[in-house]
Amino acid sequence: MKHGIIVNSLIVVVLLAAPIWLNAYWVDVLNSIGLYAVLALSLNVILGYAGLFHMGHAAFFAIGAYTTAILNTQFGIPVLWLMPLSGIAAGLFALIVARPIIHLRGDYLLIVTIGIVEIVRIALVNNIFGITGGPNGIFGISRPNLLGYVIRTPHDFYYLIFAFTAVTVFLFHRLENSRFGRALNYIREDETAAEGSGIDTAHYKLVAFVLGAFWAGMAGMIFASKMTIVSPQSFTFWESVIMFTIVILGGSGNIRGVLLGAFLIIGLPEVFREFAAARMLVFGAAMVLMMIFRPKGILPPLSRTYKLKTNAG
Amino acid sequence: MAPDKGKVMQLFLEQLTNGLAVGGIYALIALGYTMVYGVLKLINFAHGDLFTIGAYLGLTLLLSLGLTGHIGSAAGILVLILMVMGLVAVIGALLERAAYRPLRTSPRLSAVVSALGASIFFQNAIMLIYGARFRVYPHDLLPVTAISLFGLTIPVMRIVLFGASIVMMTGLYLFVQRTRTGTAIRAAAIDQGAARLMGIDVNRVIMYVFLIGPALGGAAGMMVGLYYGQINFTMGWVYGLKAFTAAILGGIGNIPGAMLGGLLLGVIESLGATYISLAWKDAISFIVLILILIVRPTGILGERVADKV
Amino acid sequence: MSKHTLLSLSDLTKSFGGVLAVSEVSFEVHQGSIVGLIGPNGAGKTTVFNLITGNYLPDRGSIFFDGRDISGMRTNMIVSLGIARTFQTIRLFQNMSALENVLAGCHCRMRSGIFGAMLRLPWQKHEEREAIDIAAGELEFVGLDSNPDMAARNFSYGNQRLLEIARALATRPKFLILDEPAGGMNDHETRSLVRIISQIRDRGITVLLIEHDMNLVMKVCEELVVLDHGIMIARGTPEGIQKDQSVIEAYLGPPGNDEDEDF
Amino acid sequence: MRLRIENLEVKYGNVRVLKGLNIRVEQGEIVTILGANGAGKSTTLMTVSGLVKPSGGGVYLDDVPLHKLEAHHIVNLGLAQVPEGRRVFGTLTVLENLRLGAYTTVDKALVGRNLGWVFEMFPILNRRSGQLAGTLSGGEQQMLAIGRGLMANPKILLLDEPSLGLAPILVKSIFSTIKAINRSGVTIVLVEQNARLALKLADRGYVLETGRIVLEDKAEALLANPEVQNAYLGGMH
Repeated sequence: MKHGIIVNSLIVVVLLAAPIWLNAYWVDVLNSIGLYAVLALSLNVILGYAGLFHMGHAAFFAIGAYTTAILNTQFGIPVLWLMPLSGIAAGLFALIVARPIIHLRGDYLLIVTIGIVEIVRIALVNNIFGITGGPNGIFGISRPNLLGYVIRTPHDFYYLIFAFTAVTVFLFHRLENSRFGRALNYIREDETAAEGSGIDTAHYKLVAFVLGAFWAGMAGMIFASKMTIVSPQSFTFWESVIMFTIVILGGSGNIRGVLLGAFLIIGLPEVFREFAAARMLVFGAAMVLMMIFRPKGILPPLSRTYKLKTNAG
Repeated sequence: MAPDKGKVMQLFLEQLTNGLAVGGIYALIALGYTMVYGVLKLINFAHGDLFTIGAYLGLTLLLSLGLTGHIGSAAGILVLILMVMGLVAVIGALLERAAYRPLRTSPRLSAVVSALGASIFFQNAIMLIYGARFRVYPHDLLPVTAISLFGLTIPVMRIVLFGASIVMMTGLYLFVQRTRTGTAIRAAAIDQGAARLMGIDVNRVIMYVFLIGPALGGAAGMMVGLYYGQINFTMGWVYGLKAFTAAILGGIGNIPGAMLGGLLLGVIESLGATYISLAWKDAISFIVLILILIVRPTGILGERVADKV
Repeated sequence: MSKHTLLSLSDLTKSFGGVLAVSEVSFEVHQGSIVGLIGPNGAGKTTVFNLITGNYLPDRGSIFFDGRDISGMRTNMIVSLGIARTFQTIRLFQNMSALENVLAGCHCRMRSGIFGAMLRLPWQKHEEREAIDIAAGELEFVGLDSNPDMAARNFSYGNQRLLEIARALATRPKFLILDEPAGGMNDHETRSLVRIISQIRDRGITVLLIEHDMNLVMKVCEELVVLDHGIMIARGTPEGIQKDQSVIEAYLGPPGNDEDEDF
Repeated sequence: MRLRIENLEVKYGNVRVLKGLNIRVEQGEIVTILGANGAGKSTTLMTVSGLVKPSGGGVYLDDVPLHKLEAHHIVNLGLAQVPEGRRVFGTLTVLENLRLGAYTTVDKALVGRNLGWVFEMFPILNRRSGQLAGTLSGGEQQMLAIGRGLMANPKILLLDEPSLGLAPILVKSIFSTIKAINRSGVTIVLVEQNARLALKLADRGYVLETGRIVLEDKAEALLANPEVQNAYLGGMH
């Protein structure tokens, strides 16, 4: 236990100090890793904790990013104000689309969520309601303004994203070890038994979707203000696959695993940039090999232990 | 003002035949999904890329053989399609051995991820070999003529394409319905344990499925190259997802269902693009898919299965 | 002992694909009793259980629990009203610890949600603490308190069955349904199961059980209901049922004169 | 041909389902395996057929170690099973189901002869040969399952609960058929919960309790043994 705290603090200190030695390019890579980590953590609620095969997370991300983009460029609302709003928009969208499909099992759910992400992308390309800007998207989104300080450079964003990731990890860790988190785990392990133990499985599955979407929506706001431009190309099915893969390869259901997954899947290809062409080939093969030799991911979840009352007798 | 009825009808028939031609291609690909799903309960995400491989192998063979002249080409193309089918079939069987067989007893999610990995692998392998840009099929191989029927002009290519897919589907249907091996495939899809008690080597059946499905998918890939003239290394995703939709539409695991679903989806998409919105063409199939799954999760020809508690 | 009727089934009927699994079954269970539901394989016993717990919807008939019509209600609602069950094929959360399995039962008596999880207010901590105590208590009750952190899959077959019982008890039920609790248990385990079932009744919980181990059934049950081919063929005390010719036939086959029985 | 099950042990995960089983079946016999639910009867048959691999001990057909063979090779050696719950292929026709039973038989004339034999035994199957198996009644499905097993031309036929869910009149006719099959030279291993009927039919019987054999005797002796009834209905106090 003590050992873990020391290692964790060390990692945090290194991460906090990292931008001091890194140039803008590498800080930006870290920013990507951070954003994907948040996205993957939010997907992890649905896929890892509740075991729902959801491959359309990019759709929720997109709704959040576009909410920020539209409200900021049309009405001039500061982007940081839009963070909860973007989350709510994505959460509402999840509520609407997930409700009729929540009872679908495994593969069917997977394919429908893929369908949703494609429909959303096509809707964005087609300038739905005349507000998404079509294939070119929306540009000119303002930077976050924190008490008069404008967050602009990769280094600035690094600390914003780092803070957001840290809060996410803290809250999701609490979530994992709670009545709510356990309920999702029960559903993942055996839905019938969960229902038979008095858990409203349909309700919890829906809440998992809404919560995951809410968080992805908030991440969408950060993405929009960091890029200052959003366009449909950023929210393809491929993005969903990357988030899905981070969770599965890192260790589905384990926060550390998901964080490590984000580092490996977003970071490693950058490290091996000179082999740009072949890296995705290796990536695909690695996915196959991982499933054969380490199907629960690099860091599978540890079992939780509880302190029992120590009354002898 | 009365609309010009003749023109309206002509547009409709034009789109209907186009839809059937494209639907035939969807159906050929859908058969691969549905057969694999039937026996292994696995969405073979890499199937769409086997289709792409078919398209690229077809291009390579066409270019290397240097076919010229229409008559010679027609026969040559037939031979080439058969060669492509054989090659893609072998790749399909190898895929099963390498990426799926080791996961036969694992949770289904593992196999799905493995399939995704295989798909990424294939896609990037194609890109490394052929490049990321669109490649163009030689377009002077077949006569670019059209025939007139009741005042309607239909490109010959469209008829050939539709005919070829019907021939292949009929062949598969007869094989599966009439032969001993075909019956074994159907039996293994219903109950693997009982099939083994009959003395059926289920591993061998699975290998057959991974030979037949990819062969049809590879043929469909080459047909797309011939019909549209250009191919791209990512085209397997789009076609694959649509074909999978077609398989679900018809009732996944059900072979006639995949054929019906494919043709239906082709027609819905073609008519939808014309009468609703061209821009939303690619979304139509997914909307259909979602509606189907909400209303009738087992598809048109699929059967309802009661959950056992 | 009060004669209050806790559960009453009337004309309960369910068919699957045209085959009648349960046909017009009616019986009552009195509060505080231990009732056995027996019958040969395929008699429809588990189907009756699944109808009571809302896993299946009845085609006809009604189910009243504690004076309330519960037919057509969702399973989780039925559980929170006070009916808990175990499964014929063990359905534990195999990769989770014994304690967490039992905590699942506590779930329906707790309130905290997402915000509670994130904020961890004092009342929520207290609730969690209480749930853990209850779960630990139930583990102790069935005699599995030595390894609360061990994953369910690592328990022996017999202990997995006990773990399921502990999970069901953690829902604070008035009525407990046990589906073949002794299945796969050895003699020793079965004996302690008999003791546990009696103790459950002593806690004021009414028990309805399906069991093939007739020694156990005869020992613990005060009343038996016998099903065959979905029809209730007999009902009565264990002694009466053991002598009931129709029951003996249902189990062992029709008697027939040994000599002219020629296949 | 003689079937020997020696010290057979089977585990599902951590659970020991069979704990050192010994059973032998001589040529031409009808041997029944009795026991309550979960005693391990079906697991025993599935292990003989090669669908379940043992963790210890073995199954031998004469001197061939069946536990080292794949299921489809075992069928080829003349050992067929009619599984519990019939497991007919519901969306295939009756005829297709029967032909699948003869999947390993190359000799077409033999398949034809066996088909004739099965149709003679169960004329209803002939009348329904074009119908989907899933549309048959329970009794007809059981006949189909037995007929399908016979199509493999087995020397040993394993039957798992052929009376399950059938009306008594049908059970009787199924059992007479089993007797007739045995008279034609097929060795029968019968797993049954209907103990009295099974023991009347069988030459010898074994009683299983939680993965162990607790009784083994001639059928008549078991029929008279009160302990068998106890295993099902419990002892009288």
